[in-house]
Amino acid sequence: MTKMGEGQGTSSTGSAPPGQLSRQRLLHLYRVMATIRRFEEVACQLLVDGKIPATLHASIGQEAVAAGVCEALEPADLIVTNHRGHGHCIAKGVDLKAMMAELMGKASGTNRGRGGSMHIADPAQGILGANGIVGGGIPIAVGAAYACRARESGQIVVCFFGDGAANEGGCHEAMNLASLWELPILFVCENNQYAEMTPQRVHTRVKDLSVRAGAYDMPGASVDGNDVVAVYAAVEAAVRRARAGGGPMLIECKTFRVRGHFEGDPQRYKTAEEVARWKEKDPLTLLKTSLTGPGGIPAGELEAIQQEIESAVREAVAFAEAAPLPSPDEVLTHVYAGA
Amino acid sequence: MTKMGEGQGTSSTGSAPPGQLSRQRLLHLYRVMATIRRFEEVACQLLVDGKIPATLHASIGQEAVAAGVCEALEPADLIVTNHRGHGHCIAKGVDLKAMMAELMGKASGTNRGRGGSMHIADPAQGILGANGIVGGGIPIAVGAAYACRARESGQIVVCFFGDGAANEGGCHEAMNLASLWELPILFVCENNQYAEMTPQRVHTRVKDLSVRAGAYDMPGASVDGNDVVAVYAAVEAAVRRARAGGGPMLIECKTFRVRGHFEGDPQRYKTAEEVARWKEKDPLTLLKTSLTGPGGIPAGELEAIQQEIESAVREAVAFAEAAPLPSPDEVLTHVYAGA
Amino acid sequence: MRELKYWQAVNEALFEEMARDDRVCLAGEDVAEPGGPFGASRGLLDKFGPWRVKDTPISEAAIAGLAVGAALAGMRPVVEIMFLDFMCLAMDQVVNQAAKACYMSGGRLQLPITIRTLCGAGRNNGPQHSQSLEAWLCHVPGLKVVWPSTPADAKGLLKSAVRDENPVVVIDSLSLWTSKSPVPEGEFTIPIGKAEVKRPGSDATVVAVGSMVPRALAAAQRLAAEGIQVEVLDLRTLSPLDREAILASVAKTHRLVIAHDAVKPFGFGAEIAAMIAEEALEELDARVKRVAAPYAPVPFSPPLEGAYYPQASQIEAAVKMLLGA
Amino acid sequence: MRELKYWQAVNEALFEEMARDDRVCLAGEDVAEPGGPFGASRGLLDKFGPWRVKDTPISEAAIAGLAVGAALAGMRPVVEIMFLDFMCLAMDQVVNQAAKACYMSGGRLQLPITIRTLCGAGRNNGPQHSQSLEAWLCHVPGLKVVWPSTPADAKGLLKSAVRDENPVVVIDSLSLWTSKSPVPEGEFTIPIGKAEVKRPGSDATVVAVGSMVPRALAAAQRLAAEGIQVEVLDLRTLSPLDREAILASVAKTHRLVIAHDAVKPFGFGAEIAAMIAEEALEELDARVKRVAAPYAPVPFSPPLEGAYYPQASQIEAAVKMLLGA
Ligand SMILES: Cc1ncc(C[n+]2csc(CCOP(=O)(O)OP(=O)(O)O)c2C)c(N)n1
Ligand SMILES: Cc1ncc(C[n+]2csc(CCOP(=O)(O)OP(=O)(O)O)c2C)c(N)n1
Ligand SMILES: [Mg+2]
Ligand SMILES: [Mg+2]
Repeated sequence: MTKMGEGQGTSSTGSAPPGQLSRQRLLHLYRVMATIRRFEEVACQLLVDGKIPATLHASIGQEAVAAGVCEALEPADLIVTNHRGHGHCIAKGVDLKAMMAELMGKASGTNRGRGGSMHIADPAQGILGANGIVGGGIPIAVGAAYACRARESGQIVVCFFGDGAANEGGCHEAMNLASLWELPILFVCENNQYAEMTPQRVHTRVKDLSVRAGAYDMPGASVDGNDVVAVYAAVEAAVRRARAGGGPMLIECKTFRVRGHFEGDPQRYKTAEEVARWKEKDPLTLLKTSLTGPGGIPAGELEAIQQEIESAVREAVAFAEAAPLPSPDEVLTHVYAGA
Repeated sequence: MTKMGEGQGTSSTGSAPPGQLSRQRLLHLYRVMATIRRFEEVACQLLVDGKIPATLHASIGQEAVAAGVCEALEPADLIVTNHRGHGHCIAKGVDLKAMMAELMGKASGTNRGRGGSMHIADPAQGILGANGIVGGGIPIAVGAAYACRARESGQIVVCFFGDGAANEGGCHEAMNLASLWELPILFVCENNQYAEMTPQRVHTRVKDLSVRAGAYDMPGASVDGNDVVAVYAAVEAAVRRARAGGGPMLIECKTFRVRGHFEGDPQRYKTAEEVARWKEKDPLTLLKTSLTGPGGIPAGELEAIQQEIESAVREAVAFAEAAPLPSPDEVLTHVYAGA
Repeated sequence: MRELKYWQAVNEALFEEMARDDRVCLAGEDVAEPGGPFGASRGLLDKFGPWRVKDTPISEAAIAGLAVGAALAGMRPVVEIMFLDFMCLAMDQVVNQAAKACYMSGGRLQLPITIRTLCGAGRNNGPQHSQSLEAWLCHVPGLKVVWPSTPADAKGLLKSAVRDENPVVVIDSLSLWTSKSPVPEGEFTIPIGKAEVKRPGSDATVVAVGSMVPRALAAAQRLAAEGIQVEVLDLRTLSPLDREAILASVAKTHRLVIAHDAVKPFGFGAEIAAMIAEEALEELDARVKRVAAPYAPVPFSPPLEGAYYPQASQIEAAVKMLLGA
Repeated sequence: MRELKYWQAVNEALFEEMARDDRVCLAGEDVAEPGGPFGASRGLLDKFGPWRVKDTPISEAAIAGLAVGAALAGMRPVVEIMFLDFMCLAMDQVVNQAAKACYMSGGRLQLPITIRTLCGAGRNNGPQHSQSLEAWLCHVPGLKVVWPSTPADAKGLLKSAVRDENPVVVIDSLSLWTSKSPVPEGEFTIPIGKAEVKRPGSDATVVAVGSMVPRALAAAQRLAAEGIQVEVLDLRTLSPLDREAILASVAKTHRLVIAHDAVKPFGFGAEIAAMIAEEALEELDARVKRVAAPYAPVPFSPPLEGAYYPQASQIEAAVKMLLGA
């Protein structure tokens, strides 16, 4: 666990975590991350090809956060995500076919075509929904955590949001409430350096967003979000704490949005220097290197995984392309429950 | 300056302030505080007598905050206040007659009867408005501070709000913005231990609300809000800093709402013990004792001031009672500027 | 039948629903320990314990979000936004989240949420504690909106709201808070989406809701003395509107007055008038008349507020005008 | 006359107003350094400097509050709420503060504020980036609401908004963003509160606004080929409504269609239909017809979204229906 900073004035779960993951689990993490990467690469191309309407917010470069966090969760646990949530959903177990169909607006999509990329929901996998409103999911996640606590379900909620979302009022209200009531929730702030075209320093004065935990008397930590093991270790400790009734925690994962805010964004605001710097920290490459390094596995093993991913993604695309579009006369279906 | 706590992880203006105030200024502070006390006592009675409609939120017991803060301001400086704002307005120089007339809904009231107690505004005195929406004034105050900075007017803005208001999302958004832009504003959180009938510990986990300053990389301090000299000293230092371009600060003033949330509130939720404890810390009594103590002024001098206040308040009541009510056919006047 | 005050009927409905279904919970400012800012939740904390009855910080967005999340995770939350004016602080959660989650998930998420709120109109509460913003909520597909006019309706509609699988906003009128009348004991629900003829008549229809209903009834009574028979249709539910009931009444009386406390332009009266102009124009023997507040914020001062809200006398005058009487 | 794209006309208006009056400033998400999320503020930062053109955090309530406070302290702020849907997060500042400060201070506070926002309808932006919520804002006394339909109108109305002494919400249609047509250079304003007959006609009136205007004009053109002369009234301003212009057109054509992208119930079409039912019922030779979205959130999927928004063909059909043609 690379600790990059820590909530000022807050206690922290900084005690050495059981950071050692079995090779099997590391391979699983690789599979998850590579799936996210490939799924999004393909989706971006489908957008260019006009097969996905509107736009996409790709999380390429941020895969270690999604994978590391969800690795620490049980299937029954819940997540709430944001507009850049493909990775979180994949890591939590969404069906690739149904998600790809949703991106294309198909009737067999996760949301029956009504939501699209920004609204993926799959309650069966504990995915309570992505969100097109920046910060909109944070109070919702706290509400879900309240239900888990009140009903003593033993579940944990993870709320994913961005550095930009941290400045929304609802984030403050929700964190205050969660800490006050000691709810079983982890706030995972995915700091990818930008909110749309605005870099962090232009929207926030604090450097480590985890210091905000102190405002609620809640522990906070900043971790290297491109190091999947570091992410996992931080979250695993926080999950144990929360499940034991210890209350919420804010974990900032420092990472980088490799692509534009939306697909097609010309990204004039990024410097070549920062792009190069973060390229060296590509989470997938880092994991690959460590897996295949001295004493590691043969590169061929990863190749095999990559092939499986390739066909799973292809299958998802084939399914989605073949899937029917919703019928125009169903425009009024699902406005109300059971209707 | 009694420092009761300090923003964790934030730098603070804790360096010894020029706390020594001339006797003249102390007498002035006494006059302001006693005026607030008397004005509100009389207003509460007028409410019982049916001469003031609806209800009132009295700030009795909190006068040292209003007086101490405004003593550190220039006439051109601006304040934004809340539903419990009579004291702030008096300390900033509102005309007692016009404010009393407003409480009665009279045409010669500060707001021509359209606003009432929760909406007192007097731009000529730098009073940009009270507010019926808890926390509603905080982003507005930041907007005013932005204008002061952008236009280089040299003015400072003070934003008064309660412990309860600190949990509104707008408070977070506004503080982040103010600190980011280093605006000339002081956030004065008047922690009177309650938000309506809910005590602080039930609405917030942190003890000192000033720790929240750290979330924005802004200094914060908690002071004894019943000690007018302490309040003045803390604010005076912060004002100097802000006027010199040092940016905002959060000052929590710990005090006590002596009366109910609204006039008529039976206050079953307060304990006799806490009422007694705070009674000993009555800000007006404390100041009186220190003024008339050994080497101090003769008690008669304060009596004389009290008499002057009595007649000023009486005059205000007489004016307000005699003032005309707005004409019902003016209900559409002032919806739009100049209309 | 025993009589209850309006707030007691609300309290009883909450008690009964929480006892019936342990997924029902309550949260809001001052609702637990203090028993509600106006008493509606008295006794609930003691009965149902600290995890089902929660005092919240002053955080309207989080309160509404709490409801959304809790509903998604299996509860049936009732939350309070103290005054309808404060709904402004919760609009994202109410409109962008609660109202849309079912649709935008293709029906996979469901939100059995009740949002209770008070309209403070008519009590000198001033511009930020008096607004009638119901038309906004009615314009949002995915929400339902009810507004009771009697203690019995308050009980029956609130119980139905709690049992509904969708987000329902229940607006109560502060000016009816201590009104008292018979309320059925125990199981008693009123269907959402159905209006009620509170007084039958043949000469003109007055459509009203909430605290306007007593004023409409008062006007009808005075007009009856002059031989004019007014039908008072209490909508009870504003969304979905009971279009059939409105059309049926207009088909009978051929004259329509709509009365509300909200400002006239773009208020709910507009929708009702438009519906008639669109679907039953031929039924009208006279222009439609809206009796509503002028296009101004709510003034504080009693003479201004008195001039602001429509009174029974204005409803009376409107009916007479339509009858050429 | 030289042609400009819609967004260029907005940009020009901002340039001119900021140059004319140094109290005019601009703030919002991505407006400064990036030149606006959609380019509307390109070049302003360089020209007017970092204190008059500000990038804000993602904090819609603070953005709207910034405008209120800056206006109270002597500036004439223009602020951006990126999409109309996000106005939900700023409603307290817009409705409880900006709209009411003048009234509730008895005219002692004035708020020359412009709030720019985009309506994303018709671009597969999904349920939270497409809403047409203009009727809400029109229901709020103290606000003004304009919605241009051409680049020239965008320039002229925005300039008027900036010069108005009251809070004005300017809604732009994303679907018109790159439309191009002649725009007068330099000083050119369009009065707030005045509708414009975009095409005269005698058989029926179609009232529309913003991106619905081109669809209404397309329908009118096709109907003209069949000998039906439709008058297209572009409201330009939704609040205050130009009641005279609407009444005059209906008095001429005796048939009224109102078209909008917002859901039909409680939309702005309701107010216009109600106004006619209330003030000019006798002028109507047929039922009023509203052509509007169905009562559902905006679906993402192209075939659903296509079925959702009213097209020119529906306006055409509505006019024919009213004419019994
Ligand atoms: C309430 C709201 N405001 C603004 C937007 C427009 N918007 C979409 S994404 C985004 C940036 C979000 O930044 P961040 O939270 O850091 O997430 P990231 O995109 O970097 O993953 C903005 C401003 C929105 N969707 N919702
Ligand atoms: C947005 C909003 N929510 C709730 C209320 C109701 N209310 C009025 S005062 C108050 C308590 C405010 O507490 P605090 O900020 O501590 O100020 P105090 O009354 O103690 O001075 C509440 C909840 C309101 N007026 N506005
Ligand atoms: Mg980001
Ligand atoms: Mg308080």
